[in-house]
Amino acid sequence: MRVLYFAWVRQKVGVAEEEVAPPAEVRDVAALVRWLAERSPGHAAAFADPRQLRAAVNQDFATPDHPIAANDEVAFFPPVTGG
Amino acid sequence: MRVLYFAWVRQKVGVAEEEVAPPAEVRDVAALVRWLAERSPGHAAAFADPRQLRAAVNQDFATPDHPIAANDEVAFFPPVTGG
Amino acid sequence: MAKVLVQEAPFDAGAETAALSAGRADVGGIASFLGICRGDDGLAAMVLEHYPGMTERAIARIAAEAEQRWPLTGCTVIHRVGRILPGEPIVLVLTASAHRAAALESCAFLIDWLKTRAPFWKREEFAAGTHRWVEARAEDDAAAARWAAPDA
Amino acid sequence: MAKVLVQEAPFDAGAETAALSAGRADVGGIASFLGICRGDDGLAAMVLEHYPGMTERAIARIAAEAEQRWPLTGCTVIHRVGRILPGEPIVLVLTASAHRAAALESCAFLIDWLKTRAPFWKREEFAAGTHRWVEARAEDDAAAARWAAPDA
Repeated sequence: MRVLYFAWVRQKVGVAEEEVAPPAEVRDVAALVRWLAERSPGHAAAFADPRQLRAAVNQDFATPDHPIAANDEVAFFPPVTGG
Repeated sequence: MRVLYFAWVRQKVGVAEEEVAPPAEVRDVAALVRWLAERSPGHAAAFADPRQLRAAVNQDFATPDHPIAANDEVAFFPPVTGG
Repeated sequence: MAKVLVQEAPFDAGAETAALSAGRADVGGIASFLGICRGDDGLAAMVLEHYPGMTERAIARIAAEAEQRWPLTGCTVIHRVGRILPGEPIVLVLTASAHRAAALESCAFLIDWLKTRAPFWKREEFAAGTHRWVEARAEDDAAAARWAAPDA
Repeated sequence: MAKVLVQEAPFDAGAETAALSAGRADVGGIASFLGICRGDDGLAAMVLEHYPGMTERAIARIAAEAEQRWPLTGCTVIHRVGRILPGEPIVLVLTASAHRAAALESCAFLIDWLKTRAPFWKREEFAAGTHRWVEARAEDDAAAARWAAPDA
């Protein structure tokens, strides 16, 4: 599973993307957030308040209950501020 | 008093502008319309249906009861269609 | 204070847009509407007549109303007159503001009011040699009425 | 089918506008919104980050929604990324239609949805050397919600 980080999420995690292999019981976005938060102090800081995060699965916005699978591209970022 | 005509009002009257000297009892736009309509068959055709006309006095839109005076510039035209 | 031009000549929409933000850093958005002559029903040309003097006065008043209602950093209205061919621009309305809502709303307001309050008249000339005066449309009155003010 | 570009390079708003009516006579109006980088509070530069791939996909989806809601003859969205200085354009939205209401409304819709549904993030850099990520604004959510759809 490819995980991407943008904006201050990327800065806190310390990398723009990484390949991860969460265990089978990590089945949705919310579970992935909890699992990723354990990986490093940077991850813990980035995922400290999930309400401030938004996610995309395979380049579509996704809610916390969105299912995830091994070959998915999952991204985490703050609310968007373009335009 | 200077009277201007635009669009099909001008075409029906046959001139773009004229100097007129209506009698003292012609005190407002509505009275001027009735008085001008007597001047020629072209005027009569142009002013046949006052509801299709709009007026301006001294370059501001004016209602039929708007007063007029000897030195005014009065214009008659169809509803506007710019933009 | 808006820039208002009534002219036969074409205008350069890009240059007019750039002029509203040149040399300043307080403009966050520029909204624009460019009205173009359509070639419906075999239209050969549109001939725009206006009331010189009153036209500029009426547009300046409409622009002043926009500047009173929204916090604009700039406003430009250019309206062509004379003979205009299908595909050619007729009117340009530009509004600049720190924030997009003010620019977008005032631009829509300006074109709606221009349609109903500025003394222009359009005559359509057709390929067959016929012509007709364009009639005012009830939709334009309705659009302008959305922005109703005490003086409307 | 909208033209969607995400690029570092500046764009030519005048040329993009002209392209929407070139060689055709069915376009009655082109509405546009040009978003510009303001220089508030000593801002030295804005750095725009995005999610390559998803960005283009998200904008194309927003543009397709506009084309479904309004009868557009053309639609162009160009959004810059990278480092942008105060006074420089950030985003251009253009909508063309036979009638002005469709062009004006769809242009406002597009910029409102772009602000809340396209994956861009702005970082402000200040003259003092500090920087901060721009936070999403409740007004932008409210503006986008005006256009609420079943999928909103």
